[in-house]
Amino acid sequence: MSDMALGNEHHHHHPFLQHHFEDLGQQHEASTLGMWMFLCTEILFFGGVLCAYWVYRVMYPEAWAVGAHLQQTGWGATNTIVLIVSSLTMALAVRAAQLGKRGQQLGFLFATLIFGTAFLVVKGIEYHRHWEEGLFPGSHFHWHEHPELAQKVQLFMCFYWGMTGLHALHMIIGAGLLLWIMWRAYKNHFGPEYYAPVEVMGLYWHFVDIVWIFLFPFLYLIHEVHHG
Amino acid sequence: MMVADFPLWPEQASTFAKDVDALYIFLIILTGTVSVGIFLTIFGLAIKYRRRPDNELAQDYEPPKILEVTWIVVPTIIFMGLFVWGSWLYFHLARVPDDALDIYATGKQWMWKFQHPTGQREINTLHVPVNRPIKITMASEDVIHSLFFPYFRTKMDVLPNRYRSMWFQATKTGRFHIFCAEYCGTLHSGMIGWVEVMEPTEYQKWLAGGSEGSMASQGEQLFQKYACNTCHTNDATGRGPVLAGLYGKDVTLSNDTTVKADDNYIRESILNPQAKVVKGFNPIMPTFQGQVSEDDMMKLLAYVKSIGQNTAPATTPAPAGAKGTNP
Amino acid sequence: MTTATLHDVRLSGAASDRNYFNDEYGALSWFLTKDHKRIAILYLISVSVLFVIGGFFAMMMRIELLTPEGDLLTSDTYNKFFTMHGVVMIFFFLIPVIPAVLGNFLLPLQIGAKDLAFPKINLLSWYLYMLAAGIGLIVIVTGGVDTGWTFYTPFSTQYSNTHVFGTTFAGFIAGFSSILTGLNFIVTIHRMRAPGLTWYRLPLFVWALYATSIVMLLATPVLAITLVMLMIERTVGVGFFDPALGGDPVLYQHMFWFYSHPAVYIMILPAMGVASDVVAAFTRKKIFGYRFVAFSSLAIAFLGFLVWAHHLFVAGISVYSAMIFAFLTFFVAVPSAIKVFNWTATLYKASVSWQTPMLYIMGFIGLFTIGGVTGLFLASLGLDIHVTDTYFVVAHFHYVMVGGTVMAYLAGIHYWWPKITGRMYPEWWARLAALLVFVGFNLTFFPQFILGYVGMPRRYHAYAPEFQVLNVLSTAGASVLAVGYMLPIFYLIWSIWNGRPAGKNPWGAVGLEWTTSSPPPKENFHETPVVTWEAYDYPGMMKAMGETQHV
Amino acid sequence: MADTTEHHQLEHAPHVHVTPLWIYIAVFLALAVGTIVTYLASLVDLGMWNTPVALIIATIKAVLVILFFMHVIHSTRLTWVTVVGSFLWLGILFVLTFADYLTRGWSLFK
Ligand code: HEA
Ligand code: HEA
Ligand code: HEC
Ligand code: CUA
Ligand SMILES: [Cu+2]
Repeated sequence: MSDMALGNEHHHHHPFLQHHFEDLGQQHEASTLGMWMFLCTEILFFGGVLCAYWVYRVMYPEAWAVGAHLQQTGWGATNTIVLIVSSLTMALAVRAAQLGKRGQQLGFLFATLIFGTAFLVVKGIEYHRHWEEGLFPGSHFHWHEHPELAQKVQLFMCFYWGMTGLHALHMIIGAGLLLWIMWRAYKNHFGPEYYAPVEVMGLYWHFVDIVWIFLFPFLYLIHEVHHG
Repeated sequence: MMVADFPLWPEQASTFAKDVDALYIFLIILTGTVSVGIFLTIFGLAIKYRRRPDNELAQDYEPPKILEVTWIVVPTIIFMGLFVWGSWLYFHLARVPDDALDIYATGKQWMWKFQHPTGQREINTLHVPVNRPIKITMASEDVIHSLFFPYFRTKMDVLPNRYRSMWFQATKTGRFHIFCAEYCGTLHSGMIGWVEVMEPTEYQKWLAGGSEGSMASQGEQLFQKYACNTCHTNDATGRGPVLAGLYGKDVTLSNDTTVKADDNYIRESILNPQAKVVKGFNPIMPTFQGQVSEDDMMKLLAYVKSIGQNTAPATTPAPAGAKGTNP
Repeated sequence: MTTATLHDVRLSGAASDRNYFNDEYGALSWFLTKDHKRIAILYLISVSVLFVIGGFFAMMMRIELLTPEGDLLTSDTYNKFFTMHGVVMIFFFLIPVIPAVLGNFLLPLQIGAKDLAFPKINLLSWYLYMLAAGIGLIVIVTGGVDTGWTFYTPFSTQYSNTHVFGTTFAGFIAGFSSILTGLNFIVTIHRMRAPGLTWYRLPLFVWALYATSIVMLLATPVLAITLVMLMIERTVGVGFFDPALGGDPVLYQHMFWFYSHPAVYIMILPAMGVASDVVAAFTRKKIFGYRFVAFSSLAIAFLGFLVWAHHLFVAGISVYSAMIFAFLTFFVAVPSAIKVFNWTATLYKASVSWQTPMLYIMGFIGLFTIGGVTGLFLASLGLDIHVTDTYFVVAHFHYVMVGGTVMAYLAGIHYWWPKITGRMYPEWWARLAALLVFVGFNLTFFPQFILGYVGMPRRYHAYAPEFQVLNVLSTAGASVLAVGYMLPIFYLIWSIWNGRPAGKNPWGAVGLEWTTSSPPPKENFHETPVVTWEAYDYPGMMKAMGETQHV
Repeated sequence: MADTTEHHQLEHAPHVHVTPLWIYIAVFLALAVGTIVTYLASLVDLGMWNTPVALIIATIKAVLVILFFMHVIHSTRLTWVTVVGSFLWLGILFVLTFADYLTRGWSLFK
């Protein structure tokens, strides 16, 4: 087969160069662009439910404020910080890959995994509490402090569970991908020439972080609307 | 039977019908000309320049670029005209005349229930007087339906979560189809009925027959049955605001915004009182969600409306019969 | 370094003996293939099967509608049939058909690449599609679903007792298949073009696929999340659109149409791309106003996102927003008009061949125009109030989807059949089928415009007797149409073994796909092509060919 | 958009741009501070400004992550277009949906 159309000599056949690409540069650009395209769809995926959330927030401001006050802000803030740290370690893992430092890379990936898991554990604790308190929408929703707001608060809780659940699902998928990347890093697959998978993993992870950056104020920190 | 009954055009039986038909005819002529023109051009050119031994090659010719501009600009202008015309009709239909006769409709799998302010109720048939604007206020008890009067050229979706209103003015007496136009389950195609357009005097006669009292007076009874009157008294001594004179006015809420006390506001005040709390009152009114059926809700609404116009509770209905006729 | 140049773009001898078809043998070599051409064949077979299933439901409905009474099917069965007809035809046939079959096969060939950027993801798309279609089929055989293809709440969440969950889940998965296809196409077009192949040298089919992919990427996720919300509401019992909690069913409709209106452009844009390529090839001319046609695809893709609520004019949106949406709707018609006029102008002083693909495309332009201009009727607010949810709408969308997309698909499959299989289809039969489809189609759907204006609502199992004559005409037309669709299935299969060998370039068409052998070899080109000519450089090709050569 | 010049760039192995460590640390600190400020702002009554403030801070945080952690700041124009485009599309969804909800109460002048 002839790759000579572009006639560049210095590229030896890298083991991870796929047959249909001309060179690693093209392959790298294609993978990152592909992930960006995927993130576009993710933005609209979360954006859809966010739009519904805002429609109702504008309709039922009181219920939304009450709903947010049912959350424990401490846990939410902790989780925000945890996730930001994991984003930092992820970014550093990509950097280590670029520099070809395998040990560092593994360490940072592992740290990312740990923080990601910590996030999920905290979320689990919150879920457990909500479940116990009867804050899961449906037949066993009990929450009577303001009976007249109960329905709309339930609506809020639909969004709470739906949005955080979707986010948590993304975290779980991310954790799975991390394990796979760690395995490849362990096998010493990555280096300055070829680190696209780590980079792409990073893009995904940071995106999931961004989603939470918005979810936190939207679900935990709604300031009460004051009546005159 | 087949041939005898083979309409190609629906009868025009409302003031609105001829306006809609005018736009329709205009569009047929316009788009018909354009489409036929394009068809003929394609066939003409394809025949004229068909591939023959002396025409194996296309000629190296590009039509002038000005054509491109023309067929961008001209359609755009035509389209804007269509937009204005269509919107004008739509706006016209959205604005219910003030003197319209009130009728209430409920959609329910799979029937239409109508109530007249004087209390008559009917199912799948609607009696209305000719030459008089009719306003239909409607809600659904279950899924979305759509009340469709083809011969009046109007329809509107009926929603389970709020009141909507539509209007028409029939111009012909007779029987005309009512269809449900939004798919609503098994018997969607059976959710049909007839509108009987009558002379005003006939209509008054019809109204006089069998009724359980006006909607407003039935609403008044419900007002007692649901114990609304324990809080909403006729003077300012109750725990709730006085409802007399409320309908159609602006209400100041506890967050200092104002809302108009229209159908949906009253409905919401009953189903979800805390959504909008009146300034100066405590949010103590209980919700009646799940207790008041759509039918009863409309009666309560009719009652609140009736005491909105004249401050005294309506005992005698203020029938909105045809002008100048005596029941 | 040898390069393919214009001089190779001419008729040449027998197919080379090694091609993607006989490169490997065995079922696994197909089910695990990463070759975009083989994946296109997998899609071709699967969408065809689903088309026949969708068509079966259509025929049963048409037979039921012969008489006003509901006599053949019960009303529940009828409701399930139109729902499954719509779901199958839209999600499992029309959305994938041109991109996943023709696009998959031709995109890398037309841009001189060895494959799509992500071959494994391409295969994954097919598996997701099959999973979705499989769930859809299970739903069909275990009792079906009756919500209409639009799944409006609260009927779908609280009232229907059919397989709403399974169907929406299938739609959700099919959505991901579509997203991945779009993603793959965009990256491929950006990153894999052959040297010299600049944007303005791309065939218009590639431009159309690019615009389509943008819509797939940005609209489909909103459908996905909406269906997730619907599924949650249905399983948990309360949820996002539930009126009892203060939810708003109209919000569901907004979110559904945010996807589903752009989705109609997912269906029509690739068809327009096929039309451009076929018109150029069968007139031997460069498409008039190439850049206008190219950019009008992008304009449609963009404007298509701004108009969704024209499906909600009577549904309970505010009067002012209805006016905004109506206004924007008219703008999306402008780029469509550009295309129609430019195709027509291309015929002027051309060398028009009346072979089957061109026949279909002439039908396409005419029928799409009728479908499109009746869309203008619907966009005219005051008129839509009367015709919405009647057979007028049914006629409108069959004109654009069947008269438009299906006709263009048939044009494309005939045009590229020699490239795909290396064989010619039988021209006489193909012309006959094209004629039957055209006549049958108009007979089926034109009466429905009248029917709609007279007032027959859609999704009606039984109807008022005065509507019968028009319904009988429509059913008669559908039978002709069914025969018209059956013919290609037979003669195309027949031609795989018995057709005349096609050679590299049977039409004398310009384009990289015609420079490689038919069927193409596994890696598409024996050498990476270098492009030095404009798109549709028929004048150049003709000069290069020198003396005319009979085709 | 991509054109032929892109291909020249691609002839080589990936163009590695290694971000200095301090930038990552600085961005991280900014994000942490942002989180704290959001939290504190939600406790004080800013009248109608509570929601906009929360939104603005969240947006700034997101932009920092996108620019630095996700390396958009050194990316091709195509990446920029992609990022900006997807938010633009989200904007379409919001603006046109709210065009309905916010005008439902408007009166129809007679
Ligand atoms: C391939 C699919 C496809 C395409 C391309 C279109 C294209 C268009 N559609 Fe259609 N539409 C559907 C599929 C499609 N539609 C479906 C499936 C439904 C119903 C869904 C359901 O409810 O189940 C629907 C419903 C639908 C409605 C809602 C009807 C209702 O439910 O009340 C409306 C309203 O505005 C509409 C409008 C338009 C317009 C303005 C266009 C425009 O894009 C058309 C533009 C093209 C042209 C205009 C023709 C070419 C132009 C010229 C030749 C110019 C010259 C003309 C003049 C100067 C007049 N469509
Ligand atoms: C791609 C989209 C697509 C396609 C191709 C078609 C094709 C056809 N459609 Fe469909 N249609 C829709 C999309 C489509 N439709 C949608 C979205 C709806 C709305 C659903 C809803 O309301 O939810 C709809 C609704 C719809 C209705 C309205 C139902 C109602 O509202 O009550 C009708 C009625 O006539 C109809 C008829 C037909 C016919 C006769 C064909 C014909 O063109 C089909 C002809 C094809 C074949 C027959 C298959 C090939 C034939 C063979 C292989 C021969 C062997 C088979 C037999 C003879 C049984 N369709
Ligand atoms: C326990 C006392 C109580 C009962 C019982 C009660 N209400 Fe009320 N209602 C109130 C109070 C207090 C308000 C004002 C605060 C608010 O808006 O919630 C109110 C407000 C209203 C309003 C809005 C009035 C305005 O001025 O804007 C309407 C309409 C209304 N009620 C109707 C009813 C109807 C109909 C019933 C019976 C089905 C009923 N209420 C039963 C206490 C009550
Ligand atoms: Cu009620 Cu259809
Ligand atoms: Cu549309």
